[in-house]
Amino acid sequence: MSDRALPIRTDAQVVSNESASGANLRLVLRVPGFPGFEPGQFAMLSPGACTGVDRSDPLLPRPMAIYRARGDEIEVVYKVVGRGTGLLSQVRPGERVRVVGPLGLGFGEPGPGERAILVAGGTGIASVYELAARLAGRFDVVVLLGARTRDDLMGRDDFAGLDVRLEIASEDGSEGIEGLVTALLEDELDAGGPARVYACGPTAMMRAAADLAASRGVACVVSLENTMACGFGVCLGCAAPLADGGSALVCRDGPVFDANILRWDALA
Amino acid sequence: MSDRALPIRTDAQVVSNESASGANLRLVLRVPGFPGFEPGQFAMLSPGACTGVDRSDPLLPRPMAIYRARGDEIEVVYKVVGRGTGLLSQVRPGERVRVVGPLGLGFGEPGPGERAILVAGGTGIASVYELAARLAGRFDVVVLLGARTRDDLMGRDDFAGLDVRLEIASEDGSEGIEGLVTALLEDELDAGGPARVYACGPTAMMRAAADLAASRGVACVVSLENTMACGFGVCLGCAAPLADGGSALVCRDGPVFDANILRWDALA
Amino acid sequence: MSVDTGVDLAGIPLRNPVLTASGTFGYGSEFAPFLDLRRIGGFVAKSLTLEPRVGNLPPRIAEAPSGMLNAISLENVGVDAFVREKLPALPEGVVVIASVFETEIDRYAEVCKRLAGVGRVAGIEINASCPHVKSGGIEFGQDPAVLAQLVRAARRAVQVPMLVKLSPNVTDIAAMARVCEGEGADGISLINAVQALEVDVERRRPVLANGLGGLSGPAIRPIALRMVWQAAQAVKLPICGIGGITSAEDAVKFLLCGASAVQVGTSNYLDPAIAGEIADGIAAYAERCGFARVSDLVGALESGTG
Amino acid sequence: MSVDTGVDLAGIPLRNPVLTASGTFGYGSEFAPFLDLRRIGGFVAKSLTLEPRVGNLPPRIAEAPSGMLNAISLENVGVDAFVREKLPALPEGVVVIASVFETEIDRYAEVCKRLAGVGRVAGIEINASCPHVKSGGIEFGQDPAVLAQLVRAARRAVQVPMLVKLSPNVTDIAAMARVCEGEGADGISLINAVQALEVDVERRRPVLANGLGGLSGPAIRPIALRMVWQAAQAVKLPICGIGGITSAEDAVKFLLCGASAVQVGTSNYLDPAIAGEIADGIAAYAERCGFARVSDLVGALESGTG
Ligand SMILES: Cc1cc2nc3c(=O)[nH]c(=O)nc-3n(C[C@H](O)[C@H](O)[C@H](O)COP(=O)(O)OP(=O)(O)OC[C@H]3O[C@@H](n4cnc5c(N)ncnc54)[C@H](O)[C@@H]3O)c2cc1C
Ligand SMILES: Cc1cc2nc3c(=O)[nH]c(=O)nc-3n(C[C@H](O)[C@H](O)[C@H](O)COP(=O)(O)OP(=O)(O)OC[C@H]3O[C@@H](n4cnc5c(N)ncnc54)[C@H](O)[C@@H]3O)c2cc1C
Ligand SMILES: Cc1cc2nc3c(=O)[nH]c(=O)nc-3n(C[C@H](O)[C@H](O)[C@H](O)COP(=O)(O)O)c2cc1C
Ligand SMILES: Cc1cc2nc3c(=O)[nH]c(=O)nc-3n(C[C@H](O)[C@H](O)[C@H](O)COP(=O)(O)O)c2cc1C
Ligand code: FES
Ligand code: FES
Repeated sequence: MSDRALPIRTDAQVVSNESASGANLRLVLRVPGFPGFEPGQFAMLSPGACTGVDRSDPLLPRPMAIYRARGDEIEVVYKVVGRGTGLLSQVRPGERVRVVGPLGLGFGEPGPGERAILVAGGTGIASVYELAARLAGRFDVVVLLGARTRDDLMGRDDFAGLDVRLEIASEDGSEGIEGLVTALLEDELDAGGPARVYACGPTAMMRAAADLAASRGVACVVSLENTMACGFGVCLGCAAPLADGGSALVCRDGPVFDANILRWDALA
Repeated sequence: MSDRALPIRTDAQVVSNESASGANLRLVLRVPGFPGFEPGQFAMLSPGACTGVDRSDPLLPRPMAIYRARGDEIEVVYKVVGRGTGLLSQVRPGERVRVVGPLGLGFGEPGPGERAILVAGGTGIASVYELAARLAGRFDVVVLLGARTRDDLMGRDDFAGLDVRLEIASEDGSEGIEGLVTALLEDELDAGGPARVYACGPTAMMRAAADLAASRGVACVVSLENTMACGFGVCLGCAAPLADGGSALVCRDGPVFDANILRWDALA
Repeated sequence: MSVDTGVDLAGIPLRNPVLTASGTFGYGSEFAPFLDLRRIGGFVAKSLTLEPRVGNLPPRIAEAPSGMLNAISLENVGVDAFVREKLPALPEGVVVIASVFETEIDRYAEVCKRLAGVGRVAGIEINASCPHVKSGGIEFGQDPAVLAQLVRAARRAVQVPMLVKLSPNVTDIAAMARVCEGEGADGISLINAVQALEVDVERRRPVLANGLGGLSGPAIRPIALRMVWQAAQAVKLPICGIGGITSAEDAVKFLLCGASAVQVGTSNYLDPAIAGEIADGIAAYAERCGFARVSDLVGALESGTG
Repeated sequence: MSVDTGVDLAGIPLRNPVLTASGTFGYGSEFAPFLDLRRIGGFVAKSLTLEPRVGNLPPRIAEAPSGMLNAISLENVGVDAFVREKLPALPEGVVVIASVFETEIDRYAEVCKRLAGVGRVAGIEINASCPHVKSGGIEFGQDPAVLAQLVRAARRAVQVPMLVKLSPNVTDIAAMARVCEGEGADGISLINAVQALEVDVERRRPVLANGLGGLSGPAIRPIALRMVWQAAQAVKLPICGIGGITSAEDAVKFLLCGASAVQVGTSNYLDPAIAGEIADGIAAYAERCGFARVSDLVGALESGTG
């Protein structure tokens, strides 16, 4: 586990907010005093407070992975799935978005000589880009991305620019192999050798990845995307049930967890 | 009283929404099937439904005078005073705004040979432009506009382009005489002769205008700006108390009323 | 639409489960320019008193977060003018439910008698959210004993299907529902507006001239859903669900919780055509989810929860 | 700021009237990165039970119009860990009010005893919005007789100033306030979250795993203001106003209605520094309106209304 930088709360200025592929957008925010972040950490963004008109619906901030950062500029890649992301998609340069972060604990690094297998799907892809970027060159890194169709793929070109092996699966075959990303994972694992799996995406995908890794005796960590209200451990709303009967807070103890400790059947 | 055209409800398309003077903006909407309107009529606009993201706060539509119309394009001139007008100021061309209108009963015309004295202040100016435009040339029309300062003045140049006598009062003297518009009205009334006063603006201003007119035995109608929920006579929220102890609905029986029938001390 | 949208509400057959709520739909004809009234199941007219009444001084309404407050009081044209002028103005085939409120039980009964035998009145809704003078201004619907007296008296005066509209300002909505069932109501409607207060910090007084008002709109929807669900667990009476409905999905939530029909209220102000769109949307939802009848949605919330 | 911002809440001197609400501020130190805890009057810690507790299965929270639902249940570290680990972690000069909830009255009393004599605890808030097992799950705060027993038992166990936090799910909040006054509470806090239900129309089940949840946020503010005003009319007890406060103006509304102090809840999630801004804003409002003391705002709502 990486030790965490103290989070800050600020009204960040929108530098740009442009559509990437499909329903995905790329938001760049200037966050004065941003302390940096570990791959896998996230921030809470308040789209309700975007437009400068005080409004209480939708009320809650939205958790978004920090895609990457340059100095005090952070980048978020997000998909419009509902009201909060819909509002976020409308903010214009110069406007302000409330940001609280960086939050949570990141992915750790692989052990010496371990191959890093990053498997991500849907909005989960945004959570693993920085991990791939920081491990690239220093470890043997394989990035397996899955999406429904080519357009849904987040950050495809960014990954392609890294010193990593990139493989893609799309359910409609419009990019890479036709099928699920877990099929790619299975091949990777069959290749054998010491490895560590990093999974982020829909719960079903992460569960399948965890099962595959377990069956090969390979360590697997997953990054959960629970609904959150606060993001820093006080509302207790994001709890993930643990195999031992207890529960952990996704925002504070995660979002990254060792797949083995989770009670998968009860994950919302 | 003018007989009313049946109102319609439509998702109007924003043609333009540009800042006029000061905190005032000019919104042009395409309203297919717009049946035309009488001066003094208004429409209910739903800024909460502006941005395409369904949102329930602020909830209620906002009443706005129809400034003028060309075919199925209607124009609204509004001042940003709070959340609803704040949201309205952010809608962009191509976006949609829900419109219900035309609503209410307009100003009538002056009697034969009567001079039309239009006295308006603040956002009330927007309610009298079309009246001035339609009476211009056919009647002797005097338009008296009041504002806190020059920038607040709505549609100054539009009025200047009409065949009417235009006089202006500003509290800080930045435009026209320094003082209240009611001072201009007093001079006009002292000029004598058959006349009819049309007043729209802050309640205090309308009440003063009504008192001045009454003291000279001149007829005076006022256009009230009560808070409204529906705009078409069903919520009973806009009631104005009458001198006879009853009450009238500003949206249905007004917004234009003969000043004498109102119970001014109880007007909100 | 291959889906059967018809429902029965307490003995009133409706072409679809979407009614509009009393006080938010006037006397019906106000909506004619915007909506073919035959597109919806029917409407509940503004509550009627024995004589015509004038309401409170302004301000009578105020905005609230995702809602609005109102204090209109008893303003209405009176039962006789309703029967004489308002009903005849409505096109054939429009289902009308009359709503009744008063300050004394015998006056309630008298209004009901004046509506007896009036052909256009398909049903009567007894609005129990009215301050009861005798019990010091607490609402009829807030005291089980008073509510029982009211329902009993009304039942004697009403031959058509009778709904009792419950106040949400109570500890135990299930108990109030049981009272209605025990006294022979044909169904219950809930919820009415929630008692609330908004303050003007500049004038340092309540925004409404009346002080307190009723909160309505989306803000109260989760409270209304809870109460409809609790009432549905407690009684067999048909339920008409009300509270913050803005879309077909919202309406479906009430049906799933056990409501046989719904009433759209405040949303009519925002969009006078919305009730028709909600009716269409419910049918579309049923079709998409493979329900042959909209009535199959009633109470279809997965149990063992809540 | 020339204004005197200090207030006394039921015997607890506060540097300003802004507290943060139980369950929305953790155990305090979680907010240290965002807010100097000395900028606010103090905070009410997450409610404590005798033993540590794990809460409900997810989903535990859901969004609602201008609000949110939660069903966290009793999850907390337990009273002993609070005293041993959480309190010492807080800087000097931070006013801490401990909150207590349990499922049985004697367990409430036992938790209070464990807090007795703990130096850092400036006051205790008894959370009466907890389901009472013996009375079949209805909240302690919903039955005057049960509430009286609870307050009486707690009063015996508590030496420091004791607030009783009332449930809003009642017919008559004034009656509940009187019970607290009669049983010797030093003050009352209201309101807790309003019982509510949100439904997932795709899965056709409640959104929350627990089914019902508590509605909080701006949506309930007009209801909370009404209840605080009603309670203030009924009792002399100091009142701590809670419900949907998002700004200094919102807080001022509660003071005007008769609250001696306020608690900010859900808003802390949106903006962890907001309580400090609200405290500053109240002082600015008082100054702008010519009040020498913030305490002069308490109950300053123009009377004859409501
Ligand atoms: C730690 C963390 C990091 C995240 N990082 C990213 C990111 O980098 N990019 C990105 O696009 N999204 C990310 N998400 C997901 C994102 O938070 C949600 O998509 C967002 O909150 C949806 O808000 P909304 O108002 O648009 O949708 P809502 O209106 O709240 O919901 C609309 C629909 O979206 C779906 N939805 C709601 N919440 C989530 C969720 N948490 N995950 C997936 N679907 C959801 C629901 O099924 C719902 O039907 C992350 C979530 C977490 C917890
Ligand atoms: C028939 C009619 C016609 C109108 N025509 C116009 C017009 O052409 N142009 C225009 O700019 N405005 C017009 N108004 C006023 C306009 O409706 C309000 O300014 C608007 O509703 C304020 O909404 P808001 O959400 O921005 O402000 P809110 O957030 O609702 O209120 C913010 C502040 O604005 C003030 N305010 C609220 N309602 C009104 C009101 N009705 N009148 C004046 N001040 C108000 C309040 O004092 C409040 O403090 C008209 C009103 C009526 C009834
Ligand atoms: C302005 C207004 C007036 C109302 N008048 C009545 C009434 O006369 N009789 C009644 O039973 N309910 C009345 N109601 C309550 C509504 O019928 C409905 O129960 C309540 O508003 C909740 O539904 P909603 O959230 O969809 O508006 C009124 C509501 C509003 C907003
Ligand atoms: C997630 C969550 C957890 C809560 N936990 C508690 C609690 O443990 N004890 C308590 O007395 N109130 C609890 N509350 C209620 C709040 O303290 C407060 O009374 C309520 O949320 C209304 O205030 P608000 O609208 O400002 O949030 C909780 C509220 C929320 C949203
Ligand atoms: S989101 Fe609030 S505790 Fe995790
Ligand atoms: S605004 Fe609804 S009746 Fe006038």
